[in-house]
Amino acid sequence: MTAVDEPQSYSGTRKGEPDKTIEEVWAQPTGLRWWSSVSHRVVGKRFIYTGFAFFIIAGFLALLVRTQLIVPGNTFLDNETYNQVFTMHGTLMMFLFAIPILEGFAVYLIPMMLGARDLIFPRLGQFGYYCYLFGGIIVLSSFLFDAAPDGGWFMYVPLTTNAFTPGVSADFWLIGITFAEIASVTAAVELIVAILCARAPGMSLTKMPIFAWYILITAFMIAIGFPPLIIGSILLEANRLLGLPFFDPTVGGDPLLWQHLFWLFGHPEVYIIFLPAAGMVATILPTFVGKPLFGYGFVVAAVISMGFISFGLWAHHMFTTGLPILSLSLFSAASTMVAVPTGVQIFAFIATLAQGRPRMTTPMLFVMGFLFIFVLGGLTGVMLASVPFNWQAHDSYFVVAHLHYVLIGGMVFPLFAAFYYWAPHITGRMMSERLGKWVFWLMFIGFNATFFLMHVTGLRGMPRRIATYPEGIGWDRLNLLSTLGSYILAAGVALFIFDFIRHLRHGERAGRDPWRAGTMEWLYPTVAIGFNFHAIPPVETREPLWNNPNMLGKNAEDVEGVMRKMHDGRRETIGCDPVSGSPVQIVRLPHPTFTPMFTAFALAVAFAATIASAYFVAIAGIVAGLLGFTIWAWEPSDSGVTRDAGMGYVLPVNMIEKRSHMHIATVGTMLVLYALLGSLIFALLYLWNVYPNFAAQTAQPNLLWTGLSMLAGLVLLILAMINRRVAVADKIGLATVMNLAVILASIACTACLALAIQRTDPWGTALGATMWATLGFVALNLFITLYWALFNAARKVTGRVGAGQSLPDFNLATYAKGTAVMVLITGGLFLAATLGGLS
Amino acid sequence: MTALGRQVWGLTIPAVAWAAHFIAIYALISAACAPRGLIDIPLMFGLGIVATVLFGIAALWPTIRPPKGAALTGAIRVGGLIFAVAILFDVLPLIFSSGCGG
Amino acid sequence: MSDRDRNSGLLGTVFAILSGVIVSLAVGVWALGTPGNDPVGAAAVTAGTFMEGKFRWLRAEPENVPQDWVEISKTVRGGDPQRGATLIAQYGCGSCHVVPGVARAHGTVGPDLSGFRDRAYIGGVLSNEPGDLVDWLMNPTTHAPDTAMPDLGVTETDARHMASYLYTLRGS
Amino acid sequence: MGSTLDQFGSQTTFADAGIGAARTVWLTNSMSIISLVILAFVMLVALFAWRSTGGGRVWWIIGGGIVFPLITLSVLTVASATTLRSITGEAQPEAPVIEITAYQYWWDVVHHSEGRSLRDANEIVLPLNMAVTLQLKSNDVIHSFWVPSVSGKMDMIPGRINELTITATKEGRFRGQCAEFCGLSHPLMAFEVLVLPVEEYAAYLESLDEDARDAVTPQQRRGKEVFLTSGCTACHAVNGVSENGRLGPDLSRVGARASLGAGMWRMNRGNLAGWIADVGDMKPGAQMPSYNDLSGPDLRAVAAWLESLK
Repeated sequence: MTAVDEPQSYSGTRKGEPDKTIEEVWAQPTGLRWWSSVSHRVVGKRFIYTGFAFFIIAGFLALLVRTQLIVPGNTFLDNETYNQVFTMHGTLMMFLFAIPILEGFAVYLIPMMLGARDLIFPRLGQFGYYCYLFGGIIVLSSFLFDAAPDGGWFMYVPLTTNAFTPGVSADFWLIGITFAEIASVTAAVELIVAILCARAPGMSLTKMPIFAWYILITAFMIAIGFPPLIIGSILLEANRLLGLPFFDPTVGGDPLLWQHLFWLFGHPEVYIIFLPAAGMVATILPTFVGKPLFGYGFVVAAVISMGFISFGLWAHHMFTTGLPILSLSLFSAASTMVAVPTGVQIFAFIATLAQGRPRMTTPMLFVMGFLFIFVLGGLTGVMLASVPFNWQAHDSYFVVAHLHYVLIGGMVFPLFAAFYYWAPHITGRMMSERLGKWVFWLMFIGFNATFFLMHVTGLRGMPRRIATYPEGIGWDRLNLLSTLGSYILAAGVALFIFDFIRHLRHGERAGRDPWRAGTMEWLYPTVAIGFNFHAIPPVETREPLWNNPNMLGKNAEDVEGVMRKMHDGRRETIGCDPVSGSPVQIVRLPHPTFTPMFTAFALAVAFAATIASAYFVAIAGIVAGLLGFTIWAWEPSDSGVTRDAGMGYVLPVNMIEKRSHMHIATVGTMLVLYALLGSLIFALLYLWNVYPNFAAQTAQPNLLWTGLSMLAGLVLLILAMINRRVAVADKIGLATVMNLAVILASIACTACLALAIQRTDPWGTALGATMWATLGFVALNLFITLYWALFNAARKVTGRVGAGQSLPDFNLATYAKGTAVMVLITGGLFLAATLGGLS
Repeated sequence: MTALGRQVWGLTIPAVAWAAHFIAIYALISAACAPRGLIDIPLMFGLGIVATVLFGIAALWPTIRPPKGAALTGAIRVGGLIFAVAILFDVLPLIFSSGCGG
Repeated sequence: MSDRDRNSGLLGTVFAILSGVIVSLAVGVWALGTPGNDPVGAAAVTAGTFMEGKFRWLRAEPENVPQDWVEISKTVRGGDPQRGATLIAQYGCGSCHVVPGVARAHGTVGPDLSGFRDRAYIGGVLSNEPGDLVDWLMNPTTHAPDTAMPDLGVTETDARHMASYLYTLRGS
Repeated sequence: MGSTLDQFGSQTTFADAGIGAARTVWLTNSMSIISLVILAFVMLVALFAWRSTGGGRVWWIIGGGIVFPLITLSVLTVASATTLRSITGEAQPEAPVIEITAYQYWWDVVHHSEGRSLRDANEIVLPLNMAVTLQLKSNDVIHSFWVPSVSGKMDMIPGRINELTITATKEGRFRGQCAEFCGLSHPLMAFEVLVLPVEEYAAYLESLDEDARDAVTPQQRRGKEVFLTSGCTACHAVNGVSENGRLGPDLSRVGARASLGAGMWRMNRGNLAGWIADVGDMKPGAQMPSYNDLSGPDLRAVAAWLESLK
């Protein structure tokens, strides 16, 4: 192999088309094929627009809620409709608006800010979007079947079990939301890898725009925070479909287990929503001050500590459930601590203001609105961390006020700032400053009128989630004013929509870098080319547009950088070292395809069919989905060649080593899977700890089979290690044999684990059911290992993989190792149960 | 490992120390105060203090001796401090209460 | 920007802030007051009465309006509609009847009392006249022994107030 | 204009009718004021920063973001821990026990006194200035017990018994409400708390132990007969008349309560009749069927008899 191969000499489904220009290679598909686009710009915009549509729907539901509460004893909505409306309001806002729209902004902005031509897994982006869209449609469609979920967005058991919510309304929620969450988790993994592995040459972690740090931490939080809810939802759905008694106290289940799992997700969720929005603020603020963010390092430290500490306060949503006072004090103390990193960020923003003469633009107005509202929301949050106060305020309108201050102040106001700030980037035209100021003041006044009074309403004893209230106990006028305020807020949003539609045709055309920002997404004239960079410029500072006179001094396409001279006729971008940002590889990116869309659709059919109890259709959907994934991954590898990227960088394509983007993605996926396993283990230990007498009734695992399963796990681990060495050594035949050995070991692991707990009755006790659930999860991973090994073997046997292309085996080895450790952990737990006894 | 890599670790170690400490304290309280009553109060107290000292030092270590390199030293100091204080706060309830209470 | 523009801009800002503060204070005081305690409303009424006195000349006096005999025939002597609404709520009429304007009065046991003024009969047995209505409210069972409507022990004064409220309910 | 529920008083937390509420009020007030002061301070700093071009200072971040919060939070933690201890410290092992079980959507109340279990429903009578242990349970879904004027809330969770010690320090009636979303009629699940001096409380307990008041008038006797023959006894108990119904609230002294339908309507004959004839309208999702097959006079008779049970 020569150092620099000829373009034609690599294999791949898509032979390079070197005769095409870079514009032609990156051309967006048109017509019906538009739907097959995988570009981060298209997918990001779709996330943003779809998220905004859900915002409008959920906002409309909020207006229904406020209208119902305008007077005591109102009959505008009956109780059932009201319950559906407030449930869907919360659900849509939290799951289908806040997180997806922020991820949309991240998907749209991150590659451009970091100097990549596209997001690192474009097809995964498309898959995530369609999962989100179909999941959202499933949830919304419940209105058509008159089966909208009505158990609250928190879905507390036992209210949402079959006994108290017969029918399919809860299934719509559980299945639709779980499906939409897949989108969030895939986007999270993709963003982690995109930020770590695809940055401009020289952009070390400390040179990244602060937005990328915020998104990086958020993505990690999603990867760890969503799994508890996914597990919770699956357990509850298994309870509803199969009658497994995870939450039934009569057989050792516990309704509080659901609350723990839900809030283990639900509390970090708030910060998952807040952090990207704060990242937007930290991006917008320096632009209008004209100086870099003050205290970059402090903010990074604060974001990291926020990301961690926010996982330690889930139980402050459970202060009234009768937990031991000692637990309450722990969570109370942990809750107050989150004020510190928040304070650091707020004061870093304020210190940035002091650096220069801020320009008062519409985005700045929204940023200032954020500062006011969010600080107050944070302060009431600290109040709620006080246990005795919480006992009074919990589940009252005080909490409603608090959470809207935090979420609308901490997320919606920055989001509107972001709309005004990045609108020229997306549409090429400026939104109206004049209307924008009206939008701001309407929203600001309307918001405070609506929610400030709710603090008082709550402390006057009005509980949340009540469809009606009696007259004359001090809530009438407060509610009336809150409702009027909500109409003003809605008017502001309506005016924004008008402005947005107006500006598409009549807005002033935006010039290049219209706000005089310093980050790289503004390098090209607005509505830039689809591949972001003709050449990826080396980056020395955090605000390259301010500090590098080359950038705005030249035409954007003439800015010097790597990859200018590469004309392989493939979509490709530069891959970097995660820490230092120095280029280490060239990443070949896929072209437009319908496969991810088809896969998402097949899974959507499977999920929807499960709601409709059409299980054969569901199985067909799952099989089709698996087929989709297989086709998706079937194309030959691009590894094994080396190319000259210019500027002295001669780099391998899709390199095979630990820093490969594929490998980091595999590790990221393992992180998600371990969070899922961790949630199940939490459930096991929790039930065992809380109901000793029911634990004693659960049959102990069989010692022999448990031992054998651990042995099989160990074998799998060793085989995986060998498989990696063989892959690195590039021995194709031996690797095929190792694949088959991994398959056998996976089967052995599954069988031994199942035989170990064969006497445990999943319907007998909740602990038994959870043991089977854990087994099911590990078995699923073993099945994926098996399928992947089979897939790799098949590709090698059919000659799709050539020399130097063992990346799939390299990654499989990592996955198999992770699975083997899962088997060892599970086996260890079973062993402990056998030896120590469950009693 | 590069200097910058070590600095990134310097940011992460206190965070992980805090997480381990939090899980330890939560597990100890759960073990002592749940119906099973796996351990008694004095043992919970003792183990809690041990964990605090251990993880507290781990969290403060990068603050006291930041890894070489200038890029993130300030952030490492602040981060370590925040997490050390958070560890202290998390153990306060253990110190100031006589039992599980309520 | 000229000095003059700047001055008017400053004035505008000060005015906006001042009026914002005043409006918020007034609204806040009103919102926090209990139903019986309404200093802002009282102040508004006082101010309104005062202004009305000053600007009475603006209102043209009606001339030679013909007597509305229906109006007079549906007037209950000594009845205060507002007091009546409260009493209707207190006696629990709303658990059986829809009574517009009374909170939580949406019962479906008895007839809907919307547009009561235009009804011809009461309980299907008495004609809809003030005297009969007051009597019916006090003793429905004397007039219709098989009715499901209980004698609620309504006093005559209370019945007059309630009747006068019911006659404010006009058909659409 | 008076209100139909003003006799219960409002259900505000700004009250001193119980130790839990009274000791939290100062915390509420001081934390609210401090919050607003901090907000104003931060805004002023921001305004100052906006107008200055001197550049940020690291000590702003250290001072405003770390030192100041730490001081405030330490004070808050101490204040709230002290308050918490002073509230939970009221618990006494020998305090009278009241067992409250939540159903969708009403409350079953059992007073444990001198070995007797005395049942009532939807109205909780408490002795003045005496610590009482409430044992909170649930029969179906999660509910939450909350009397804002007396004490903070505590959830009622199936499979668990949560204990809440409360001490009422003011005579009178207070309104409480279910604070955890529990289904269709969650907004209609309230109750009353009646605080009586200790002697009157003892008398109240005795009255729970006695048979219900006898039917006197012909209409009341007719009502009792209809009650016994229409299937009401399958769910409702009335001391000395029929004591096996346990699915619905105990009605032995229903007429003595100030409210009907778990704290939602004034107790009178009109509301009783409306309730019996059409429960589904007054409380959607309630287990009780609507008795609209009773003749008019029978309906009136049952209502009259129930109203007389005091």
